[in-house]
Amino acid sequence: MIELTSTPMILVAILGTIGLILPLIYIAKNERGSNAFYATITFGALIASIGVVIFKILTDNVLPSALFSKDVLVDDTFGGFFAIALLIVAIFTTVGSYNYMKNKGNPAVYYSLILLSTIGMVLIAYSTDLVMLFVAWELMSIPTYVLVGYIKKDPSSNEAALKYFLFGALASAIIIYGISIAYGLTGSTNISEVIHGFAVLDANMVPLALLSIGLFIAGFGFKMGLVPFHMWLPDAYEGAPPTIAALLAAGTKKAGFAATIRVIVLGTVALNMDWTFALGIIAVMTMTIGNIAAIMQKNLARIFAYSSIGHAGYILIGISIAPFSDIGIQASLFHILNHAVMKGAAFIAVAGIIIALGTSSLDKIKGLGRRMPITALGLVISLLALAGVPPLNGFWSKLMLFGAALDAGPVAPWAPWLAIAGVLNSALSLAYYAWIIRKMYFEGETEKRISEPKSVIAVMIFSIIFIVGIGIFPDPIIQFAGTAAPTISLSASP
Amino acid sequence: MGNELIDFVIVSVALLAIGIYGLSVKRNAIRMLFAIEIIINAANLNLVAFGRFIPHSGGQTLALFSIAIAAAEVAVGLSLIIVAYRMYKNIDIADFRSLKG
Amino acid sequence: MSVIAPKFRFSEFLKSLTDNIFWIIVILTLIGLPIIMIALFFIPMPVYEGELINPFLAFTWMFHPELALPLVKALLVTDMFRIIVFPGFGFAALLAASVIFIERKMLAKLQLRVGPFYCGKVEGILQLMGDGLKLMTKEIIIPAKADKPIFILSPLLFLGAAAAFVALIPVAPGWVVADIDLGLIAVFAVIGFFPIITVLAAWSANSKYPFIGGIRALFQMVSFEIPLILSLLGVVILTGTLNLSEIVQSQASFPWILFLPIGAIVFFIAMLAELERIPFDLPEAESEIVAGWLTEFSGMMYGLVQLGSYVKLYAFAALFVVVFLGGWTGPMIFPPLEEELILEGKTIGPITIQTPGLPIFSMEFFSGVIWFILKTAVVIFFILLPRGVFPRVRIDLLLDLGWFKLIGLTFVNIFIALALLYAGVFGPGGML
Amino acid sequence: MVDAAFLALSVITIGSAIAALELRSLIYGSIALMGTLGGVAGFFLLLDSPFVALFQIAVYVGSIAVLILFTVMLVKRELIFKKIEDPKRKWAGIGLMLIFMVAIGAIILDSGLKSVTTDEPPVDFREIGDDFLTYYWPALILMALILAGSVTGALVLARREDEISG
Repeated sequence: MIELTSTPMILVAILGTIGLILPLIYIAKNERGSNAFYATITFGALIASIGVVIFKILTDNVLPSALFSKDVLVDDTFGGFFAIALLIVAIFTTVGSYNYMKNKGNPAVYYSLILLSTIGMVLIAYSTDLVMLFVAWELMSIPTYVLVGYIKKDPSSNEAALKYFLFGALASAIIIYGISIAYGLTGSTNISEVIHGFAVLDANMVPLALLSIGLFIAGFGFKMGLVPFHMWLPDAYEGAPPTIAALLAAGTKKAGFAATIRVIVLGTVALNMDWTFALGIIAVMTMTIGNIAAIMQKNLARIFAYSSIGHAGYILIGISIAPFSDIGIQASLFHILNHAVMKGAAFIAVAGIIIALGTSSLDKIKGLGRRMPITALGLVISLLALAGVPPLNGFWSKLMLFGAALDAGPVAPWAPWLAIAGVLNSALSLAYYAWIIRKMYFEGETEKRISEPKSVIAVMIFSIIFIVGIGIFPDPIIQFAGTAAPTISLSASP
Repeated sequence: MGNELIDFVIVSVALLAIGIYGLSVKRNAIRMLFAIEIIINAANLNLVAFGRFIPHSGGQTLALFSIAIAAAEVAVGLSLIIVAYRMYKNIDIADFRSLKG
Repeated sequence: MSVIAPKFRFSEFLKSLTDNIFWIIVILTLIGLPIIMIALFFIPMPVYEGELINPFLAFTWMFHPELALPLVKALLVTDMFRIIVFPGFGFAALLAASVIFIERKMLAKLQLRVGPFYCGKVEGILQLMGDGLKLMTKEIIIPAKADKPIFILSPLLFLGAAAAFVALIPVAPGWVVADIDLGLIAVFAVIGFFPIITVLAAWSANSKYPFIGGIRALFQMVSFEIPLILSLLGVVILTGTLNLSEIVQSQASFPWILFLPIGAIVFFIAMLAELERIPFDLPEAESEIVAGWLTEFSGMMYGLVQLGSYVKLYAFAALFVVVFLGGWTGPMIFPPLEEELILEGKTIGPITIQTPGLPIFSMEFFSGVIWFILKTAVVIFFILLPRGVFPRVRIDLLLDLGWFKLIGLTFVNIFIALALLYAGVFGPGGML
Repeated sequence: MVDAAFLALSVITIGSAIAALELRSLIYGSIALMGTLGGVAGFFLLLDSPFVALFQIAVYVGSIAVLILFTVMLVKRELIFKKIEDPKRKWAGIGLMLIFMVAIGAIILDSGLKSVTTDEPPVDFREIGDDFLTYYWPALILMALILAGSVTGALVLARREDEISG
């Protein structure tokens, strides 16, 4: 049995209690309390939990790397890494909502759902059992269905939520079908036992195991926005409240990668299957289609949605070459953290623009650099980081990814092509990022400065510091990602 | 046991295929929900069948989890459909066209 | 002077009479007897004095009472008897029918009225039969735009669900139609069918009052199911079983209502709401929405729904008795039959009583059933009583009660049960 | 070999699954969906898992079917009977279904599952309770959070804001 003092259980305790108490306060209080009140409580809870995670990691109370256990959860560095990234995203969302949700109604449930969803995301990264993974996956998904449709008066929000819900429910149905086959083949739901079971499977059962892995890829792929499964994603991100879009793009998508690394990568390795090539093809398709589609969009939120599809492709490069290169997973993890911050900041900036201007259409943001200087600066920095311009953090992680792809070249001859595709795509993406920057700074007449939402400014300042800071001193985070990355070669021979 | 595992699995696959057909053809939000329910039931049938033939209690436990989760999912989905119906007076998702690109 | 039949001729009357008798005999012989025979073949027949008693000896049974007793005994243990007659539907329907009459009479007494009076010489005792005949002969009217299949089937389904509920209730040790390990869960599963049937019936009538009533019934039943289920959890925690018979056996020395009064009260209130009884009879509020979801039902369809709802009332009362009042447990009412009466017969004065094959029932069984019926009658009395006393509550007050107050109380109840368990009063090492 | 109960159940389950999607009226579709769910519960009984079967009936029929029926009934009467579909899409869908069925069916028939039978006694439902409280207890906590979140979320969404009550 996992101890109550391990990190995931503490996180569940803190966030879950606060998440359940918020609606109760809302019911019990007469004057209902303001948005700020609930936002503050949520912020406090999230800060406390991120403090717990960092404290636990710094005091070496955590098992190294990604491990498996005989239990449903394991308190390892891999989970801790994702917990930090996802909690940062949740904090961004909460702080951004401080201004965005003003006078939108029902603040308590909104923050409570954010907390619940955060628990789900974090526990996906910690879970070592398929049941736990599935339950955490649902805990992540179900609140976000509600959150995307939270603005009931807005048809686009509701439409987005409905599409997101239908695809999300399909994804979870597919995942549970995959789990059922994996369970049937191995007689256990514990991931390590499943993998060991897969490794000693009879030859005539292997196609079923492949089917199960395929279903997992499809199910997780829906959340990650991999290309055959990405059609819901732009609609959902555009229609959702931008703060929630930040949570989706930067949070749930990363949790999907956590699940992928925990299940698929190790499962395929155990099956001794060359799935890497298929994943590589998906990676290239994902980033190419994402970036090409992004060029044609007229709306900031939609551009970022497609750009996040593209980034899913970059991250997948590292995962697909994991067996051939030592730094593949490490690079992916580093990019996951960076992308979480960059995309989170970009969407929060969109939220700020929507608060101030009422729209996120590309035509309406002319001259934003003079009207909302800090928001625009934050947006520009995160855009440049997304494009991979040195010396920002996105540059280092992309460099690592492409380096890993080149590094795998001797073993897998197709791997360098991934790097080439990635570089070409980065150049392509720079085009539309530059287009946005041009709109903001070089178009439109000089207009008066309008007041910027304070909470958005706070997020912007933090993210600028983070992006530039890591851009200048990337080493500690790379080290951290290295300790968190699972060692693939060991688990290949169980 | 007169029945073999393969029989149950075949029924489950048939249900899965019907669910996928429903999701790809129907454009009525409620019918799509039906299709998803059918897929989840197919998975549950698989789980319980495997659990019976191993035999192991984990399959039934996971099926219970999945049934409860399906209930939660349906509650949220139907409330979204109700909100959509209030707004559009329609439940056909092909008619929801505020998002394009 | 009005004439009932203007062209009345005695000869024609006689002819019609003989015609009827002839057809009845023909139909019985051609259809009835084979059905009876086939049914008898599926019932395992007893062996008496080395000879299998088969259906072809039917006339022999009539003249040899000593053959009839083992036959009756053999019939009593068949599944068909259990389902149709004793712990099953017939018993419940009889009780339910008498509840209908008692309710009318009792309410009348409470309100200083007379109540049913004329039909039958004594206190209108035959009123129910008259009502039944009236309902059966009335025309069944189906609204023109109704969804006919659902509309026609729903009363039957309602009655069927109520009968399924009855089938799960143990009346005496071993006397239950379906004795399953998960009896309580099965009860919840059956209870879950009622709101669906109700709302389908309401919708299919395609009329506004039934629909309003049906939606009210849906809200009410679904939201009170939660406290209903949670209130039984305390007993499950203490007994550690879901089998209703085992729950009764666990109360051999004391009923659970002594230890879990809060659970019993919550269960009782939720039961009233599930049964749509006053003060929670919003679905049928006759002064607001005609007769709620029953508005469009007529004739025997109405009769079936009424019968179903009273069977359901009996079943709920019986469930309360089983879970909280100790079911059939209680001191023996009758002394057990004397040994010699059973074995060799007994001479009382001039008569010698010889009863081969007796007793059909053991006296424990007899006293158990009587205790059960007595307790059920008391519970039914308390279910009926509020109708004469309380006004109807408003729907939002009702839902507020269900969601906030009752659910809170059920948790108190569960904590009491847990406290009793961990304090060692019950459970391993405790009193049980 | 399969027995009669199995055959009847599979006919009911698969037939009503198709009916749920294809019947013109949504109400009848919901009733057919209940048939599918009930049929699956019957399979659970055949598989000696009465607890899951009863739980399935209690949850699916008691809550999910009620919710679905309630939503369908809120919808305008014409919409219940309206059926919109594109014939081309429909044929494509049927093709997809057949491909799926044949592909997965072939994989399964080809594998070693074909000869799996068991004579071992079924799992007692008390073991499920043990599982819940020992190995899976964190998942149980998360399950509680899921239910709480979905209930509050659904309430907030479905509530009408324009009414007066607080």
